[in-house]
Amino acid sequence: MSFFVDVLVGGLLSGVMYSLVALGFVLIYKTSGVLNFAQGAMVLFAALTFVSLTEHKLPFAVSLLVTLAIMVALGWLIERFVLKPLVNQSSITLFMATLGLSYVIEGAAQLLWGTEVHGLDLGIPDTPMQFGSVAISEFDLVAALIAATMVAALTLFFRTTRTGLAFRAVADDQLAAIAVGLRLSHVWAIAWALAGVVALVAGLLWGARLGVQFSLSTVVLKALPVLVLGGFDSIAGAIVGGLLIGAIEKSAEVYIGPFVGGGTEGWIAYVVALGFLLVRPAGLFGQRELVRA
Amino acid sequence: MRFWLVAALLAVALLVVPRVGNTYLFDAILTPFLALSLAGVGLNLLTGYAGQISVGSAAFMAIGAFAAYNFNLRVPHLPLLASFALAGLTAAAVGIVFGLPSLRLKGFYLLVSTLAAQYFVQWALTNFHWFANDDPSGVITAPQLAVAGIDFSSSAGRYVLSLAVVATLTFVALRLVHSQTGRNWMAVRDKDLAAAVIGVPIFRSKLLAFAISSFYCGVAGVLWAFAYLRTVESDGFTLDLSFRILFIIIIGGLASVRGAFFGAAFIVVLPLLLSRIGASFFGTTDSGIAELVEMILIGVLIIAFLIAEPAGLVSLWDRGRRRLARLLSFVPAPQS
Amino acid sequence: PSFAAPDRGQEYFPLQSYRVGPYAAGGTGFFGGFIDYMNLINMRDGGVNGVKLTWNECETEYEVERGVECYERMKTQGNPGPAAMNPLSVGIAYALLDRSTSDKIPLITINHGRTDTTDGAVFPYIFPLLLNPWSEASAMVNYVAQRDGGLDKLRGRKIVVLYHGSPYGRETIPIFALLSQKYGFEVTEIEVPHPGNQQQSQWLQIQRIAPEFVILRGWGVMNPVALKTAQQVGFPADHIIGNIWSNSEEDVRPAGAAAVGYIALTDHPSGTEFPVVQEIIKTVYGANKGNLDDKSRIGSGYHTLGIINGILNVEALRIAQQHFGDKALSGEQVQWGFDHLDLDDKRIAELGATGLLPPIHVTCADHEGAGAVKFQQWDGQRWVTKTGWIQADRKLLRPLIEASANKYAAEHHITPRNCAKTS
Amino acid sequence: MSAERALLELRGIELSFGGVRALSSVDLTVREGDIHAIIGPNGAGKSSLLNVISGLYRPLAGTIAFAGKDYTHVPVSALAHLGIARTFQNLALFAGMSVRDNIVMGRAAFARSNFAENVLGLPRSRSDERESARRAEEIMDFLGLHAKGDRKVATLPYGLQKRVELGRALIAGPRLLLLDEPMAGMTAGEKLEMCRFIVEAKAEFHTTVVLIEHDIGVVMDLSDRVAVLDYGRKIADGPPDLIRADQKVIDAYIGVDHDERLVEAAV
Amino acid sequence: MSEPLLSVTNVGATYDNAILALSRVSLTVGAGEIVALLGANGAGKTTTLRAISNLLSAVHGQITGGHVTFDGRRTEKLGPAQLVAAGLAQVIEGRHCFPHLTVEENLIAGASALRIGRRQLAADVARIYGYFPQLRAKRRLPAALCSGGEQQMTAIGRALMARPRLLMLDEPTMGLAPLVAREIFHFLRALNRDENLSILVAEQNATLALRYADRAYVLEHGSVALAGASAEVRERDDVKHFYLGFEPRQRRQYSSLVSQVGT
Ligand SMILES: Nc1ncnc2c1ncn2[C@@H]1O[C@H](COP(=O)(O)OP(=O)(O)OP(=O)(O)O)[C@@H](O)[C@H]1O
Ligand SMILES: Nc1ncnc2c1ncn2[C@@H]1O[C@H](COP(=O)(O)OP(=O)(O)OP(=O)(O)O)[C@@H](O)[C@H]1O
Ligand SMILES: [Mg+2]
Ligand SMILES: [Mg+2]
Repeated sequence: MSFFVDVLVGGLLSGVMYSLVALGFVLIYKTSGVLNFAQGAMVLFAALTFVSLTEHKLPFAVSLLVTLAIMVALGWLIERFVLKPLVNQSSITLFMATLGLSYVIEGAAQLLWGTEVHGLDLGIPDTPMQFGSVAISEFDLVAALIAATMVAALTLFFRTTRTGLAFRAVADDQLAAIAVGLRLSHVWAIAWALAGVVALVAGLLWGARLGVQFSLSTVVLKALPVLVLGGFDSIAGAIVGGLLIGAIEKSAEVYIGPFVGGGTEGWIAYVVALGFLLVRPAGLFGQRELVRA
Repeated sequence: MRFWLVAALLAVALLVVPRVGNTYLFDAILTPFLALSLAGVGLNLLTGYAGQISVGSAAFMAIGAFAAYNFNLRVPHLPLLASFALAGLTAAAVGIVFGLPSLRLKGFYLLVSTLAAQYFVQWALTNFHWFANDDPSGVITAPQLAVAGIDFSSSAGRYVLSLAVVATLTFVALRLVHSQTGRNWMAVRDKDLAAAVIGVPIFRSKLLAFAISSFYCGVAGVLWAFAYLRTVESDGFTLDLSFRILFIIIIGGLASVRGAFFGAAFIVVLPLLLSRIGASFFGTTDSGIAELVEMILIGVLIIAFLIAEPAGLVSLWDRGRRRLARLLSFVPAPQS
Repeated sequence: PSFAAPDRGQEYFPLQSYRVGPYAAGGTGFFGGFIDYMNLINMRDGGVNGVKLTWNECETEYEVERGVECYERMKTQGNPGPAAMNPLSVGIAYALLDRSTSDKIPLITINHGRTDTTDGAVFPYIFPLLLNPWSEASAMVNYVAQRDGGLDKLRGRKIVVLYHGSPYGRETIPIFALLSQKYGFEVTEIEVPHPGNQQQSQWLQIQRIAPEFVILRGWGVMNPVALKTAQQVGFPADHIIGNIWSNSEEDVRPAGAAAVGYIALTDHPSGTEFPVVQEIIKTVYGANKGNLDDKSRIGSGYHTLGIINGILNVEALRIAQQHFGDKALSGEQVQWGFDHLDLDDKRIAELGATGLLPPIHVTCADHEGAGAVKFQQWDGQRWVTKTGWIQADRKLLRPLIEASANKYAAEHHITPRNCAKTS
Repeated sequence: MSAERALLELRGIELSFGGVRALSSVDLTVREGDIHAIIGPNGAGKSSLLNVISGLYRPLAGTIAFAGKDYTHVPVSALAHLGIARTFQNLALFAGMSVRDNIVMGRAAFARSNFAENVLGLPRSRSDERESARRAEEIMDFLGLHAKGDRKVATLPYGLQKRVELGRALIAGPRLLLLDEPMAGMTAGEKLEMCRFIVEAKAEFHTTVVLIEHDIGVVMDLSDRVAVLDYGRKIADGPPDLIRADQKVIDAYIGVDHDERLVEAAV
Repeated sequence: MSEPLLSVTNVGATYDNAILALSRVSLTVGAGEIVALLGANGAGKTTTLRAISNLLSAVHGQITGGHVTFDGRRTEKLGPAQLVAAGLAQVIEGRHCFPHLTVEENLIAGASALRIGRRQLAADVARIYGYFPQLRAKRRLPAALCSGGEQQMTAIGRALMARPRLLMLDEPTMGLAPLVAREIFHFLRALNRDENLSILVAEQNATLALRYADRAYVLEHGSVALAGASAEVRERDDVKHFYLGFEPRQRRQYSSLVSQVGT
């Protein structure tokens, strides 16, 4: 029993890490209807930039600020040179463009900072602490706290601010958004910059866990089933989906894995998400497509 | 006129090229180009025509490759082409299974089904050693390629075999998209509600698209494994390959059979060109840098192409031809 | 140098390298070492018996198709053609098995590759030099036994093998099963999906099994993540034993404190104290011709492996020259050199590589030629060698290798050459 | 000309969306051969009623009798075979296809060849294609779309797109044609033409028409009977002249003319 | 009326750099005027409005010549957002409500180009509900689920939220019940009178439009074929034939068609 709890808690906490990446996706999807495959590359880019700056002996806070600025600038550049020229294109075209973008960012990140593996120490211990019978790493707790804060902040932003409303309007109908006087480029630039910030947070936490290196960019693949389960456009969905996927994935690997030769983690999330979608085609919290005959 | 043009092209490809090409041309360019084109045609049927987005093409290629390998291995005296066809059918059957969710899922949500296919298939093929004839590392090797007693094992032979298979299946695809089947697909893609009202069997059309598309990808996988790489492991059929095939049809042109060939040429040849150019620029000491620069360039080119011509290379080509036709006024303008 | 074909009369080594992608750390280190050594030979000795070494690189990103394309592109270059191929990728090696055999170009898979290619009768052109995967497995088990005080102590012990989800990782599944039967220990083999940056559930499973040792057959990012996750679940690092691809500085540094005490097997100990490494630093890096951008990586595990790989290639060439004359040789001729590669302690000392690699004696039938390893422990700063050379149980493995090779031969209609006859 | 037999009979149709009553106990009898108009204010439930008839919405209660058979829910997939065709209020054309192909698609349910026959070009497939092509030409001639056959529908002006949609419905030779505001956004001249198409089609295919339209002039002139919906209830149903005089209808829908007079006085 | 509020001079436009949609269209709207833009399908009404509000580029269109002046400023340098802020709001063709936003959120989005406080915003929204009481009942419904008429009201309300001085409407009564259509024009007239709102309306329902407009332009094939005061335009026979119709004396024509075909 206590082992089960361990597995469950471990799963939930690794799910938090997925959520961090998924959040970035949701931001972009909500505002431009784009499934931003480059989010993983942005995570890599952010982490690599930060860690290289600290290795060049910049203080933590300064590195953080500089990286933040760079990510915001990156968001602006993407808006200017990729999204703007592709206004009104089909969502699959945009998706492909972000794939192309991920090449550019990954290439640039490594060109700038090299291909070596960097260790990243945020000063948060990653050793188990005992809570009753359950062992939880302090690092995980901090990660969960950060994720919760971001989700709360973003939800409030979208629900209650007029900028949030503008974001949703732009996602819904671009032509109408232009017609009512919304500046698409502003909205998108803000959204991408925000996504860059989220990527930085995810990059720092993931990087501290895995070391900062190329395969950080593949964490997107972990975020996809999370998105599906939670709904592409739901911030709450990103976190709930992450927790669910984390828990399911780990328990499946531990309890089912041994009977089928292991390695179920690669696909179980997708299969679960798929089964789930058949019941709720827009995910847990996703907006349903509103069609009227 | 158009027909003759294609026929002439095919004749050159089949009769002249094998005589003049070298093994590099066959093994590193033409054969993978053909295999990827075929996969592109298959995906285009599904995504371009029927509107069902898929990122699982590589998985169906893997199924094709492993199925052909096993049919060859386990069924004595099975003709090679029969094993190709059976491999295609196996992929089609699996394709139908993963197409079932398309009944309820749309757009990016459908990605999940095909992603599930991508990961599950790869896992199953490596995890159950039977598929690779109990080879512990999960690697399969191509059998001897002989059709009706003629050996196609040489570089040129493998190219010719691929060309024949691809040409035949492309012809079939062209017929298909211009028939009621193809129209049904497009109707489902453009407005499924209206399609349902006029009596298009929505679900059946989607499943048929999944089946046929997977068949094509399956056969493409056989070519990839047998004619191109000759030894493969299921890890070779990665999501990355699926994405590349998706690139092929987007860059080539959605809903265009020809587009798949344009796209494949772009995707196969461009990196080679860039790496050659890169190598002569950077030399040996900085091959890592050359590679990264190349990576960035490919990304930039993809984005640039999407911006310049969202309708794909095909429409670029057609426009160019029309312009040329106007200039020369004896080349027939392509029908739109 | 440009990509134009290398000059006539130079020995050409095509390099299917990878300097980007998930395994870039391995690629830059290994190929860097290889190139550094070849530069050393050219700069210090003016080549091998007057024949200059030349090379160019083709990036594979560790992907099979790209490896094949590179192979096809490079195989026709050079005059008289490539000396040998060194792709450092199991996947690519598999794809080149037939090709390089029919093109008569030696394929070197140092410390890795397909185990049964050790049987040179069936695979005359394939050389899993120094250590094939099965030898590695056997040596690890021998080490565990030694630590416990003898092979008979293994009975009833629990060992977990955590392996990379790739042909490389899976290669040893049957051999661990066999060894566990033979020595009566309990083995659980757990796969980590490629690239290996998620290992929570695997380690929870390990925690539940509570084994005495975890054998880590990792690659790239999987290694530091394994160490970090082990720390997270509270598994002691000094009971994790890494294999030949989990033993470089690049594998442990990113794990920080979690790696302290971790043990790994090696046949290419890291360090700059070896004379050959010193000469490279002096001659090559001194002339600013060094291949590694980051000088602190000189003498790291991957780098020394590259140097060793350079030594083996160059020595094979030298031996072949004794047979064919001091000129640039074709792949077919260099194969003869590899087939007769024989470096004893004396020769190794002459090369300034004492302790860097074990003696190697390759024969027509045995393309591994060594099968000995040392064990080292990470102290947070550097690797500390804990043992001398420990030998794999090659007698046990040989019949299995032959059986597997013969099966391959039968499937592919290969007639094995008669190794009794060739000298 | 109008037969007395009822082709379509709705009884006690109820429909609601998350608590909002869209239709409440609506009865409607459409006689064979009639043009039966449905009018009513915006949001009264006209389109919803059409969606119920064509099976897109499943009513909470009530039955639908078509050609003597009772349904609680008309299966969408069988619609074409039953002989029901429709157009949509907000165009639902296949945007990526040509005008001709859009119209040909109207016969999708009647294609007898399967995909294998299509691939191989077997006789049945070819005769299907020939037949569809011939009929499509006829329809395009009829609707004056001939010159536009190869254009992609998306590039046509709105009015022509509406015609294409009508063509797609007509090519199946339906017994019952459901038209949801076919003339919205047209000039008087274009409306006149559209009316002609409807009338002629009705004569040629013996089609019964259910027509939703806001142009009272058109409705009054064209229809044999007019049903009026308001807040999901049917408030009137009868010949046009009676409806025009119905005070309930005037209050709910047509409105009083006084403000027109007012404006006119102002001008 | 010295300087017109809006003047369009010789504007030409294409789509995809190929399809010619407008050639040399000129028109003016004076302050406080209601101007109707009439024309058959495809005549170029929508394109004209898009050219004025700089929306063409968003639909692959280009202005090929001429210029537009609004309130004394040339518009080509201004983005759509600046135009809205300057007092030029548009109800675009086909309603284009934000489907997932509720009716109320749609309205609020209409004020995007303005900087106004929350209280003011609430008052503005209430004002719109005053014009369209029906919308108040649907305020929490996603716009996609509203009936066609309700969506049109939402779209008009949304444009009014921008507090325009010139309101452009593209077929505002399309698909609306006659009562509502008349009401819409009625209150457009009222707005025009009470708040001096200038209006440019493209409309198929010429009868209605000419009844309320001060002046009208008739477009044919992308250029202005006719212009004048509404009363004049209404009396012209060709206009009557093509755009008006349904005068009482013409009424039975469809029925006669029916009987003709029937026999
Ligand atoms: N799918 C749906 N979900 C929720 N509400 C709906 C849906 N379809 C229709 N409604 C509601 O039902 C009511 C009737 O709508 P319907 O479209 O039938 O009206 P209508 O009479 O066709 O109006 P119009 O003349 O404006 O087209 C409206 O209030 C609308 O909001
Ligand atoms: N997005 C577009 N792409 C290509 N052509 C277009 C586009 N929009 C309009 N057109 C073409 O431009 C011309 C003018 O169209 P416009 O929409 O301005 O006419 P309209 O008077 O508004 O017609 P309607 O009454 O049908 O709305 C037409 O020939 C139309 O086919
Ligand atoms: Mg309606
Ligand atoms: Mg218009």
